[in-house]
Amino acid sequence: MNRVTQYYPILPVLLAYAILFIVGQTVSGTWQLVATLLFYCAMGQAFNIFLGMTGYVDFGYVAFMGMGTYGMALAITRLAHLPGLGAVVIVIGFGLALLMATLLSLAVGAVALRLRGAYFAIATIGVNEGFRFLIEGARIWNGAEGMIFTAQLVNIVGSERASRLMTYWADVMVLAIAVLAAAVTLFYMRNRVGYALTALREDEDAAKVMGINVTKYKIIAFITSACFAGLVGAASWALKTPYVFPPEVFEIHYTVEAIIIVMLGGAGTLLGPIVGGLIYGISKYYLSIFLPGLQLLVFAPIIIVIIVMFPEGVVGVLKNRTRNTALGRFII
Amino acid sequence: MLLKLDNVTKRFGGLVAVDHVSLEIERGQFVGIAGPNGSGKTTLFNCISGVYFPEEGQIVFDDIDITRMPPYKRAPLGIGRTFQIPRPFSSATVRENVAVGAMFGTMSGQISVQESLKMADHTIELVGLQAHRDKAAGSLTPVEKKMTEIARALAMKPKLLLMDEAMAGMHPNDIDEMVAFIKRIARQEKIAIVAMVEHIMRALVNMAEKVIVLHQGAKLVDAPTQEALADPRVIEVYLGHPKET
Amino acid sequence: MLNVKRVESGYGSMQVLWQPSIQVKKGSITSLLGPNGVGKSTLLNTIFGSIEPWGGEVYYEEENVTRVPTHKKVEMGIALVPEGKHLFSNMTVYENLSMGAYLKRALAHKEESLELVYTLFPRLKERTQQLAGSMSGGEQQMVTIARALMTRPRLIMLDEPSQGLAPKLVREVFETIQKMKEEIGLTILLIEQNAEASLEAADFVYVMHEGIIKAQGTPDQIKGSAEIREAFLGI
Amino acid sequence: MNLRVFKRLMLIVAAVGFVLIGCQKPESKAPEKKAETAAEKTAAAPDKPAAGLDKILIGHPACLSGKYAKAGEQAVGGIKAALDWVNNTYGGVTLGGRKVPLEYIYYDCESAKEAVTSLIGRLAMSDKVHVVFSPYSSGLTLRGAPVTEANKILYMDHGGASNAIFRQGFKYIVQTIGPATSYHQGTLNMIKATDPAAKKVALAYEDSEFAKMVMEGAREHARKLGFEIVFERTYPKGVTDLTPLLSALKASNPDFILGGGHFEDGQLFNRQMADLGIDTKALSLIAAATLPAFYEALTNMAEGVMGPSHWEYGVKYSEREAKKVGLQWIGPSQDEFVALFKKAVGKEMIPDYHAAEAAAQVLAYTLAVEKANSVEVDPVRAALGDLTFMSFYGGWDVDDTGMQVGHTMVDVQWQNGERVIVWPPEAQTGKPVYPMPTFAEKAQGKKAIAGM
Amino acid sequence: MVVEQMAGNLIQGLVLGAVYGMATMGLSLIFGVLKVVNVGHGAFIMVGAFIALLLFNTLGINPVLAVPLAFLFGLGLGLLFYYSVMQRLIKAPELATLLATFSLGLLLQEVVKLLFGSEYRGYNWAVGKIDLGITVLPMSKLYACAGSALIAVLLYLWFNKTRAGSAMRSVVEDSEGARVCGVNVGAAYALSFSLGIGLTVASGVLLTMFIPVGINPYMGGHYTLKAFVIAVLGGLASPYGAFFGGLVFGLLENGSYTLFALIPGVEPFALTRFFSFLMLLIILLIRPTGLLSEKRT
Repeated sequence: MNRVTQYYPILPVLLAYAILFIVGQTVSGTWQLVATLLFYCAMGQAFNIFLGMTGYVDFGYVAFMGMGTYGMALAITRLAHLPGLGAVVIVIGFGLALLMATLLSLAVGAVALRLRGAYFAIATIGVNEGFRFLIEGARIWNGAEGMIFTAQLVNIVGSERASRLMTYWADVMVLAIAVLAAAVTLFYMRNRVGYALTALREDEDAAKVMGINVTKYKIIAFITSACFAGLVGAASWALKTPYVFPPEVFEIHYTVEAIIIVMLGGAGTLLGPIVGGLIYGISKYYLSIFLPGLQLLVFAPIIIVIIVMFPEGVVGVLKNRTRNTALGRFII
Repeated sequence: MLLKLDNVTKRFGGLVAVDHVSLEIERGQFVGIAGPNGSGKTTLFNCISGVYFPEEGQIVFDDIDITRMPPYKRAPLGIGRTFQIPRPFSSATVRENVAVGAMFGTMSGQISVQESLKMADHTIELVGLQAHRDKAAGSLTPVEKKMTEIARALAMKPKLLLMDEAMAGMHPNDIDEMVAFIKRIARQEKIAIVAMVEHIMRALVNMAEKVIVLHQGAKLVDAPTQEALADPRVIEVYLGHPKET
Repeated sequence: MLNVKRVESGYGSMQVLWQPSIQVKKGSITSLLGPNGVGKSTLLNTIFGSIEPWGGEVYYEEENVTRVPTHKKVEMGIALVPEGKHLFSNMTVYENLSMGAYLKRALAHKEESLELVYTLFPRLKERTQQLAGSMSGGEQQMVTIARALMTRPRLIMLDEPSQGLAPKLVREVFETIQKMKEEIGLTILLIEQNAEASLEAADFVYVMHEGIIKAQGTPDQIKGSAEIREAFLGI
Repeated sequence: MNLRVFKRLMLIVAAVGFVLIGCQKPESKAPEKKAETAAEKTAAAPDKPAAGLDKILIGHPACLSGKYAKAGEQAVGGIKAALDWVNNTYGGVTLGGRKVPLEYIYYDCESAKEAVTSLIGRLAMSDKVHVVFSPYSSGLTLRGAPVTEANKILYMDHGGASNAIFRQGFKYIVQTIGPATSYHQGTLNMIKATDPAAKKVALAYEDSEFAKMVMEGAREHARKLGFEIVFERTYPKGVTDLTPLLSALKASNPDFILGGGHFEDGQLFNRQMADLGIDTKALSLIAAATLPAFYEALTNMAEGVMGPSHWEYGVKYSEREAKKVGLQWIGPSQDEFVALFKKAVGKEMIPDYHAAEAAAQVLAYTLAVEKANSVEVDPVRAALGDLTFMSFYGGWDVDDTGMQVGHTMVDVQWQNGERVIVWPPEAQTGKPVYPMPTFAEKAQGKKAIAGM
Repeated sequence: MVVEQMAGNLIQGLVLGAVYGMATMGLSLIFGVLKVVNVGHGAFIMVGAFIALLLFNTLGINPVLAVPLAFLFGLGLGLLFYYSVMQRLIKAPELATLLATFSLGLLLQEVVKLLFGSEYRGYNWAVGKIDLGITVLPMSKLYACAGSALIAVLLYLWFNKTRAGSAMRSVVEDSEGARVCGVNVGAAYALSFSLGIGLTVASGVLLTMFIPVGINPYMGGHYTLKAFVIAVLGGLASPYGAFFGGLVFGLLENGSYTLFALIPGVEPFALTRFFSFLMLLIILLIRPTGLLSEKRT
């Protein structure tokens, strides 16, 4: 395998996103659906870098998306009155989103990554909820009232462009984030980080005596994952829907959705989050259209059956089946 | 002197698992560590590879004091290890498994992925696993897993290889093969090998230059193999003398 | 009493037992010798049912019990003293012993059994209220054996009862095993590394190596034979 | 083993296949529709009546499951009931001299924002609806707004009460529900008029965007009327025990209490006041006290408790009332509406204000289309801006931003197990009971019955 | 004034804490034996609340009597879920069990919603109250508190004095040891799971005796999070630890309100929540086995 062929698996990823993009562009009425699917894929892609590659379950993951949302929201609300900044504010917003997600992930990592298993999961739930109530209780960033800032966004980029941003460019940004997350995932997989993470996921103690600094690599994965989550929050929440309410951006439900997406597709695989995101998003969409009000009733048993029957997920199974075939070079 | 333990003691609560053990291992030497279950062999191994830090004493490897060095820093110095029940990274291929050893465990420490894979291929050939190179390690037979683990350790280019019950769980027919192989590799790569065994088996006798016998955490005998086997204390530990108190 | 025919078993995909067969006669002490890691414990656990057999059969009192669940086997009078004690450390000695008399048949004779184990192990009687986890290794081993006796077994399988014990205690354990056979009339299957002691105690001996039975015979036949020396010392 | 894996794989493939097939069907339909409506579009130019249009489509990403399921179910029922009336009693919307029926397309947004945009996208582009009704809550309403704006579709808001929605510069959003800041004005007016001696008011609201806006409005109005605010605190969403807050509130010894947020905390508020024996002359809770389930859950403890409501069964809005104030009247009478609602939901369920405001919105849209004689967004939006009318729901009028200003809220009080409208005087179905009985008296079975 | 309020709040907190503790015992029991975190915990509490509501409102059955009925119902539900789902996941990675229990909870919520709708409901079981001067306690709360304490004691006795209980305890201590004593370990797993669910469902009834309103299919979520904190306070694997954890939590939650309320410009209620999660993190860092757990050798 040479330097080029080892990056072949990015091709099906790019193909999947390209098809999604083209469908959204050409088939009328599907762009917003595609946007939602992209959101699920991006969220899965970002989460997979930590959950899939290390095997640690972070139940407070949504907090990083919340941080990203706040980062963008703060940039827009605090800088809207400055003249001449224009779209630079958005760039600053992304920067702030990254910064805040990184800071939170460092704090959480320092505390929670010492724990394993159920204790880690519960600790991360604690961080998420605790942080939300700190924001509400101490009235940080407007407390529970949150911020509504469509008007400021219009102020900054103009009303036509703001509208285009909210309904189109924000989704394209999510697409870019998803592709970037996939690329980083593959890059990690092909480099020391990926090898180290595979080793520590499979057997943390054995990995240690192989010379792997497990803490360092866990934190690398954690921060990378958090950064992408922050970007997803900034684009898909703060820009697509210019408001932020703490109970919504810390809603634990999103963490669960991310876990389901990763599990459905196959934890630790490159293509998994896309497949998982598509299956999850599309089936939810059509269930909500054909069986309005009953979709969760249908969905819950499906999840249970899948967990019991296919613990490796769709791509996991596919990967094992196609290993050492021509197709297998593209699927990881 | 490659490895030197000086009065190493490790306690768990009130239990003294390793009791003031001192020993020395030369470069390229093949040493057997024997002792019944619970005699402290595994704990001693864990102190050398860094899973535990001893309460007392000092461990010097290659003139570096490693007593309180975290395990991931010891590996690149040249300490490799295999486990009693093989613990390969099951979802990764054999090649990836071995490459991990080269990537993180070698002395230079910063070997690129490509180079590691090349080294892995070389090591895989050495241990004769070519046919299984791209299989997931989890799907191998126990012997193949064991070999994968050994290859992974060898790829670390260790100066010292700690082998934990290398032969346990193997079919008798495979053992001779394995013994011959380890012997050849050790000589070829100039690796000091410390093999931990419950009992001084034929396999060990054929290989080891010296044997260290542990009993209840303390060193009982440290002598060339034949001498150690003839030692009455060893026979007592293994066969026991109920009349003696 | 116990007839094990060509069983196969292991962990995950690793086969440990390669069809060993053994027989245990009623009222005898049968000893299974061999270095650690050769599958002795696996054999006991397979007989008992903690590990599922992959193949072969186990007969107990002429009945095929290969796939009978463990709690039924205990009810039928098979007891196991597992390696590594497996005591209930946060329970008192008395509670541990009571757990031995968990099944109905044993519960009906709890007082009798208690009296019996207190005569066998007088030290336990003094320490009924002590937490099992706080006792010394030798005492813990006593509790484990006593707890097994509380199940009122007819066949008792002991997995390295002398492991990690001082020589003096080892002797005590073997004395107890003798007593169990002679005074209570138990059938005993014993795993030991301590060859000398178990050769002295046993009526019949199997030597196990790498998952198969390498040699078998009376202690006299085995003692000093080439097989056992090879198995233990490689010479 | 391998066979099993293979079978599983096939199962997954089959499942994915199904999903994709399901995906295919509606999509392949879309282009046809597109062509169809493109033709309509030219036909439906402002001054030329839409000759080819055979139905007017209302789209709605309803909250039928998730946390707003209750409000969503009510809204869907209300819309269906109003549709029934427009199509069958009213004969359809008069457009270009023809009577065109309304059609209602709704999907379940699961009370989740991701679904809101994708479903509005579908409604706007595939289903080509002429108007989108917002989902419940201010957040979800805001989430949908950019999409409807970008597609230039009218967005009618019957579920998002936040005033902030209308400060964002959206062009096509029009509100039917009243803005949050006006919720407690009526209560304060009533107390001012009934009991000039009452001075001390305690405010205790949920810590959420909506409830805080209500509190802001209440605080301002209270100051204006000269009340003294002796206690002002919030509690977080999803609270399960209010005891600590109520103990502190009790210590401030207020004459009356205004508060609430959502339904669950309102019930809890009243219940724990009873448990702690906190008696005041009046208690008014937003969003909870006016719903039948409130009394069902609390029984006698709810006697005398008040709540502001957009609409209540029993309001006196009628054709005659409309004439009196010189407003156009449209829609079913209140009793007709209740009957239509029950028919629509298919069970014995009393409509609440969620249903009424959604229904009123259908009526507003009907009138606006007739007035504009078009379904094009700009003329209809302009018509809505000028429109004032009265229905069983009450008055309807919006300001330039689209915010509702013509609808006055009523104050309801539980009297002898019935909801009695006690304020404003012109809508009264009974006199207020003031002060309300103490909890001790209520525990003895005393009811709040207006004495003469 | 503040002191009086504080005292009143603490009394209320203690009473509530007992119910919280009881509502967490099932979670701890299941984790202790199966090492599974029941993420759907709150949904089972909700089922209990509905049982209390329906029995009271339709048949007029006193909630005190509903407790054992709910317990039995929970046992059945637990057995059903154990043998249909959990048994297959005992050795599966954490992720699978977390997701499975979450989905079971989701399923319950949706089924209850389908059957009874998503209305917020309540019932009114009037049995008087006592005025302590500094605060007022309705008798129903006291019954709930007493009931919780009683159940905790019964569970303790069951664990320590009965055969089945001691079998369960032995499985928690050492499942291999239990096996050689003749304990049917598989059955013990099933029993502990269903017992945990039974306790949780029963605690739902007790919670409605404390707060008889706001009963709704989605009410459980808040209790799940609280139960996690309480379980960690008491040592994740110990049911009695959970009970005392509940008492501590109730005191902290109510006590800290009075203190936070003294700080100007903040929302004290939200801060009490923050405080409890902060506690959780601190405990996890310092002593993951719980504040009250004995040190194990």
